[in-house]
Amino acid sequence: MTALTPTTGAAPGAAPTARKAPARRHPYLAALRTPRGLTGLALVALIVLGGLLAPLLSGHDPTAQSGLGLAAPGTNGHPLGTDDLGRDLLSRVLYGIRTDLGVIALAVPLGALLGCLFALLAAAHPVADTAVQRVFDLILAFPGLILALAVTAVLGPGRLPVILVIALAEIPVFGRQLRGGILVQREREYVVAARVGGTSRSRALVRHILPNAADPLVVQLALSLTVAVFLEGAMSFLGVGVRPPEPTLGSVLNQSMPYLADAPQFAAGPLLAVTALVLGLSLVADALNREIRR
Amino acid sequence: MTTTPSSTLASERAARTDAELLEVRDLSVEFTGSDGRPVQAVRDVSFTLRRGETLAIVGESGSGKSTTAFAVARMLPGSGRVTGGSVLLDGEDLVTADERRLRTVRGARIGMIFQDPMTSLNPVLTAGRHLDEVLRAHGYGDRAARRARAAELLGLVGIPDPERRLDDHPHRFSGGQRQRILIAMALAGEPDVLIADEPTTALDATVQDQILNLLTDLNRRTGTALVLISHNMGVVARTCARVLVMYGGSVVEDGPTDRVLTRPRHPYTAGLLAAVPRLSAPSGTRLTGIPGSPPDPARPTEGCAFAERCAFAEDGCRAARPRLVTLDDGVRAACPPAAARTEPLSGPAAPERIDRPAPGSTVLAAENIRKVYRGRGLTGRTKGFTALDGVSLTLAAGETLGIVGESGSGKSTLARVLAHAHPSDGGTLRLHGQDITRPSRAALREVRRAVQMVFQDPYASLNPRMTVGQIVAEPLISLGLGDRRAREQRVAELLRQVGLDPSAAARHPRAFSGGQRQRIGIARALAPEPTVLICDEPVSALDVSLQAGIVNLLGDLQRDLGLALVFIAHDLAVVRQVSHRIAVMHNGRIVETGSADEVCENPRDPYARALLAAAPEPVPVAPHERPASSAVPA
Amino acid sequence: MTDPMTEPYLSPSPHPSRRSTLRATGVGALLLGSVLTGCRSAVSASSYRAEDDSGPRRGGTVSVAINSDFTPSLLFSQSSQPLQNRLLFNTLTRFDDALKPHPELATSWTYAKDGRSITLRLRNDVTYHDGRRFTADDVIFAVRNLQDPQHAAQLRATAAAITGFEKRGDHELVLKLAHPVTNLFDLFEFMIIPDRHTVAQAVTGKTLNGTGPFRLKKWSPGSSLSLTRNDRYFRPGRPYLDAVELRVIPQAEALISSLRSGQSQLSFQVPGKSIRTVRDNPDLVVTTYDTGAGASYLGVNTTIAPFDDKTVRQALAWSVDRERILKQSLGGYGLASAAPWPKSSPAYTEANRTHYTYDPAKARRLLKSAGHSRLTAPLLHLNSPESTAIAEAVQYDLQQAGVRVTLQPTDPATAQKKLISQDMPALWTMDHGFAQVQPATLAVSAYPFNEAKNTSKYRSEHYTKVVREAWTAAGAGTARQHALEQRVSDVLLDEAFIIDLVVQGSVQVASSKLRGATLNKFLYLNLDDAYLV
Amino acid sequence: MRSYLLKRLPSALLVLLLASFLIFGILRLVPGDPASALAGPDADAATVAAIRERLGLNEPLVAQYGSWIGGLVSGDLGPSYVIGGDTADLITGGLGATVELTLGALLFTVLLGTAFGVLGATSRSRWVRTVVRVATTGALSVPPFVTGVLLVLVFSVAVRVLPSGGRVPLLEAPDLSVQYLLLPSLCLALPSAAVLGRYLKDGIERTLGEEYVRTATAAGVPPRRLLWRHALPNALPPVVTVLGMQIGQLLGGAVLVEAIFAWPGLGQLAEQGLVRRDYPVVQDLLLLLVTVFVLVQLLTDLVYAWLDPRIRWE
Repeated sequence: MTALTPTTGAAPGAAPTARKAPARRHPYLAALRTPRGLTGLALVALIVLGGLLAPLLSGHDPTAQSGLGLAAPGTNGHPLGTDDLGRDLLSRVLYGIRTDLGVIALAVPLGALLGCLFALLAAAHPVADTAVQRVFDLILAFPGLILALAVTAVLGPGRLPVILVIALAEIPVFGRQLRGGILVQREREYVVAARVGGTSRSRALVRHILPNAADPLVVQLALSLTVAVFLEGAMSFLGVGVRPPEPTLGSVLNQSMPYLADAPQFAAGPLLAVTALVLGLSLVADALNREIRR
Repeated sequence: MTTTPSSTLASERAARTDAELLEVRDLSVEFTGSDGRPVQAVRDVSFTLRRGETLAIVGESGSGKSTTAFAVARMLPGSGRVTGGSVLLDGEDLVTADERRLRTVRGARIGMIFQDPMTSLNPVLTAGRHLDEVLRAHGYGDRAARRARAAELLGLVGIPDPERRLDDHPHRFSGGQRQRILIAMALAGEPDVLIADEPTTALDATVQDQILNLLTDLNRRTGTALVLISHNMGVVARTCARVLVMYGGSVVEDGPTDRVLTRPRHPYTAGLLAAVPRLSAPSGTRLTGIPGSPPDPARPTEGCAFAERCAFAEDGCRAARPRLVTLDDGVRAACPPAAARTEPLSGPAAPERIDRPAPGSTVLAAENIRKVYRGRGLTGRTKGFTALDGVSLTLAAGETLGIVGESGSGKSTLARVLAHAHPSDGGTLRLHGQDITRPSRAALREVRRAVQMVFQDPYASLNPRMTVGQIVAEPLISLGLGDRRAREQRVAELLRQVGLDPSAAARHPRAFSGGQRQRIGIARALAPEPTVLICDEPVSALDVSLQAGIVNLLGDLQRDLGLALVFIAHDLAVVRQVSHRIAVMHNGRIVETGSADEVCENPRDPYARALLAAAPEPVPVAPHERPASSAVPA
Repeated sequence: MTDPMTEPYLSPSPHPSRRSTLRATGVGALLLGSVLTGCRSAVSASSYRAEDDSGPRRGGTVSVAINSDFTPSLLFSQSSQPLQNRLLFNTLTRFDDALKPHPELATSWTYAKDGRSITLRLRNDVTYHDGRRFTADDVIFAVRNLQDPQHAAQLRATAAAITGFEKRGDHELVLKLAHPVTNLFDLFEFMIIPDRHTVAQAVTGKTLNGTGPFRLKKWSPGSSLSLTRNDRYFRPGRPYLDAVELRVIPQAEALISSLRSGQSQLSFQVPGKSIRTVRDNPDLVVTTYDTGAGASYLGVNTTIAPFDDKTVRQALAWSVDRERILKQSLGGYGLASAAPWPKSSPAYTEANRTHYTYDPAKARRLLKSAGHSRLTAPLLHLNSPESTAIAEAVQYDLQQAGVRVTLQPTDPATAQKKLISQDMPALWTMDHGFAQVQPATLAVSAYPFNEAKNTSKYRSEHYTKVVREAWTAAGAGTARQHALEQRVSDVLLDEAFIIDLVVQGSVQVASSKLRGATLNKFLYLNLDDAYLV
Repeated sequence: MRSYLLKRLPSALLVLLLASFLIFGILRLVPGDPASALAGPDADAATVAAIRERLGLNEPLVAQYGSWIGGLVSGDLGPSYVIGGDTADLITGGLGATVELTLGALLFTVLLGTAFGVLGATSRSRWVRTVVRVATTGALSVPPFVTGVLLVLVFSVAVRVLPSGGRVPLLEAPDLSVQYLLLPSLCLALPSAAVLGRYLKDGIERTLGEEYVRTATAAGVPPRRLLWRHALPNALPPVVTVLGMQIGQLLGGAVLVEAIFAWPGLGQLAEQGLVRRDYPVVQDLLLLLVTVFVLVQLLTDLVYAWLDPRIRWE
């Protein structure tokens, strides 16, 4: 059976501790110093470094083809082997990370920014609020991958549609969260206090409401990055991803799918990278979430 | 889920009538602090409880009183754990009992009631289901029998029309009724002990009165022993025969309530009693407090925890933790000097008059103010709630206007309307004779400079992200007062003015205690040099020993700055002491106004009279009014 | 309702005890195990007992895995999915591997001496699925139907050459031709003979009334095309099979899984590079048809400088490593060839095939001689994994020769539109068909090669002349005809506006229990003689 | 309830109207048109023009939009342009499949999500909690298309217990149908189940810390009842909102999963329709998906209200 002694709730006697303890670190930093946060951060750092240092780590051009064809790890100085066109797999994975990072690091913040702008608009006036909410509904109601197909068909292939699709998908995610946060924070007593103290509406928003409503957004940012990795992969899967031959984690993984049964090492590299990245980001999100909710 | 049939319980009960029902020996409890280190919340607490006895555990926040109560039922939250001692219930040690055994004890032998009836009932279960769950857990009859019993229990705790109300959800009951349901739940398993953790703290005085009556009545009628946890000496005085005073995790004094109240032996008990505002204290007198702040359990001291704040402390007090010593009249105190002392400690001090100037001309006037909150139900039906219904008042320079009322009376709404935090829906507001009901942008700035507000909750009203300096400087920046340097100087000056060190400016609010935070809130309100300060329950979230500091600070500031104060509170005694005039609010209206002493001594309005009657005073009550004393029923 | 999975011919699986144990554990782990154990298994229902081939036997259902659905609106043109055509319908004649026609609905035929008319004698024992008798009027209708531009048949040019019909009774017909055409039997191989009364419903997929060995049971768009045996089929005792099910499995891995798991018994759409995963499977037999499924080519827009220069185009032709593309992008199934012709084509010669080989040095030399050292160009390709792999390989090879190429993955509809409207960028890779039949058909019917109007916007009087001569010469298979066809090849190879890369053979992956499945030259599946052992 | 629905109706209709503009607009922006898809690779411009005329693609956009909406309102969706057959038949055919898949996935989502949430929040065994955490994180960190291919390899190829793809309608042969349904719905459900599990775990942990649970504990209510009767009903409302969003995700994710498992559902149809520019099919289908999403949102709100008596009675 399950244990059911209540597990949360602060120790009543411990309340004064925090009060007199030396000024605490910023909660985000504290979160990242937990075992969970550290593990996540290490995983993310590993992958990000791999991507950033791709030119140094791999001695091969990720698009250079050779007559090798699909080759096993270790062949001719290819640590992970080569893909079906004889390209070095390690460098494809590393450069794939690089591409992915380039895409998601641009797309997710862009989506977050737009979502936040929409949320601010919603906070401004009830009519705007209704309109913004309908826009969110609309974006959420569209199946993402169909949207991806359509956007790519209109704009042509490349990074731009991938970035746009991911950003678009993230708009309501962040927008709804921030809107909710603003509505909650707006009623908080310290906001009323600031208003009574003469703080203007806009200053109250910037100085008081937003900083306190932003915590869940930071968690969401980490989670959305993982979603973006998947969305990029799914778009590659449907043939509407980043322009080949530039590798992405999704496209390398896709290319490996026909060989999954016979040459699993082909899929192992990109899969490991995707999993490590996503796992790391979720751990970071988890750690932040726990710290913020304390 | 095995439950001991009630027949067995009954026989056990019959077999041991004369022994100690509950015996707590050297109980110690630890929590894990936020930094991972153990924090000792309770150390070496011992007490006994006999059948039918009433015992109060009194202390301020952090004293370990609630923790002790939870530890008895092994209900410690979070990382809490018993690190030593034993809890013997009819000789059986609950500290070593397993979860399964504990479940047969909880509810059936020990019932518990909690502080907040709003959150202690499950919002999705009906009152009937709440009781049914408990009855079911203790194997009580079939469905129909349980329902009948549930209705009976609701009737027992004084809910009218119990059969019909069984199917109502908690949000359909008032706060007092919810507390009654909780009591019914605690009684459903016919326990031998009822532990009530601050059962009336969240309730209004009149309701508190009813609940306390119910508890004492039940104690008399069912013979259930009562352990009452409270910070309120008044509540203790009228409810319990014996009292245990806790400070810093230890018991400092223990004895029959009347003796402890009349002649406290421990300096802390004495200080606590002195700090409680008395209704009898006239307007314009100073409150007494205890200097310093409560100890930090994470950093225990070697000796007596109270030594730092104790006027009688000797060197020996700081060397070793004093043990409880039985004194001559059955009172035990953990204070070595007290044993040697023969003369009583100074009791409630004689009220000290404040030297304050007479009020000047009218600063702020409100006429016929109305405020209606629009209902926002799921159905969209706008069922408005009238929070203020034609309120008129005036406030003169240097005057303190006390506003008292129970929750929902509209006093907080009035505060916010006066401070222009919420717009009013009708009526006129005048500042220095000028209509400021709907001020222009420029006029509003002037209003903000002149009218400032201090909030109830010192935790919620300070932005956790900003430093104290930023918080206090915020109104200066917003109103464009002074440059950066001037603001820094002003912040330092303000912090000094409210009794804080200017170095506090660099720290975040979380580094401060409740009392200190309230001072920060006051400093912020004073920043633009207002002429009117609206204080919405400024001390009700604070411990009694700290209330005096804040209230006296406000008095001093009024004297020094000529402030007009609106002082809102639910505690009549405090309001009387600080106010020139008092307005009693009820259902959005002012039902009575007059000079403070007049209203408190000769209330005309029936509601004001009820409010006065319900206020508990920390004075011993005649034995016949109090429940069964330590005498064991034969 | 008879479900194909529950036909009475099904036999229990060879190792029932082990099978059911595994099923119990595997499914049980998936939470719903308790519901399923003891029920029929969807997996074993599709498998057959392996036994010695003791000759054809009646019965059984064959499930054919197809990667795109039957498209009724494209019934009369060469669609991506023509497998069902010869199952539901018949054609007039049928080619053998040497492109010699054999009787189907037409029992015999006689060309007029001048090649300007042909007399067809038709079977008189054929009825449509609805019971109506097949007559010469149905053939007339079928030809006229293909002349209708709305049906967009690729052999419309050939059909349009038929200018008159002379009916001699119900089962003899003379077709008058405007001029001799060498590829008339390509038309007869291509043209299905539908029921003229229901053709309007046929193009919406509601009724598919033909004379073929199977009749339509149900078309579930996006899912499957279910066919059952036509008991009135004109070939006695045929077909052997009771039913055929064409199951749409767009995703290559899923399609292969369905073959490997025995859920499907036949497919022609296993991508070349995935064939290695089924080749070693003892339950599956891989058969290659060298008469191709088409050919991959690199198209060049001859109106965009510098590709208007023949030398530059030839340099491109020298720079691609066809053997590598064949091996790496297509799994080795096909024929690296500079010319469009498969081995079975009359126009095939080894010299044509190896006219261009992999010679990057020569390519660079040619480019230099044309005055270029570095070129950049966009290259359009379909966004499917197979096409992308070819495009990537081409891109890399061109880059080695000094032509930097940007890939433009494009969805099929957009590519199609660009193809038709001649909006292709400088370079593109795609597949073309029509090289597997009479060589003249390629130049008159395959759009990339069309002399009058093609995607490369290549026009020359010489090309037009040789094509028309080759098309309108009387009599196929003669030495003169061969010579004319070689002249077409010479122009194609020399001008290099379409640079052929690999002639792909159709690859049939079939269950080892299925025998006798064949394809015609237009990839119509013929299961007349197919049976399950 | 009814007044609530009436209140929500205008905004729901507004979303549908906006969606119809968007769908119609995007489709016309996408290059390539149904006529050239129909005409085939060897058609000339005249052929394409003839087909355009026949399909009414030469009419002004407003007229095209009007006839689309007019058709929708009158209930006649008309024939599909390229795929063949009536649009209504195509959509109802795919709808059945997608509804089956989504319901199957929903079932898995709820079952697995509940298991993840409840075990993760309450299991006493550190081992069990670790397994749950690894499972949820795993379900979230392996891309669905990899999960799908892996599932097929394991359960259809290595151990032939389940079919690799395809569908038998549930009403035709339920026992077979379930086997076809198992892998795709599992594949579709895994990420959603993990998300749901997380929210549920958080919710249960939160409600178990609530004071009413403490009240019930103190009254001797046994742990199992505490969990299922006291904590869970209170943890549910936010989870229901998440579940509502997840249904949207499931519908969207169906495109991928349907491709992997050859499931002839709306996702496939939508992709096919879009790839072939079959305007009527794509337009009606996308609008249908938006409608479903809007309805699910409404339903979520209603369930939310139903779960929380405080809102129910107001």
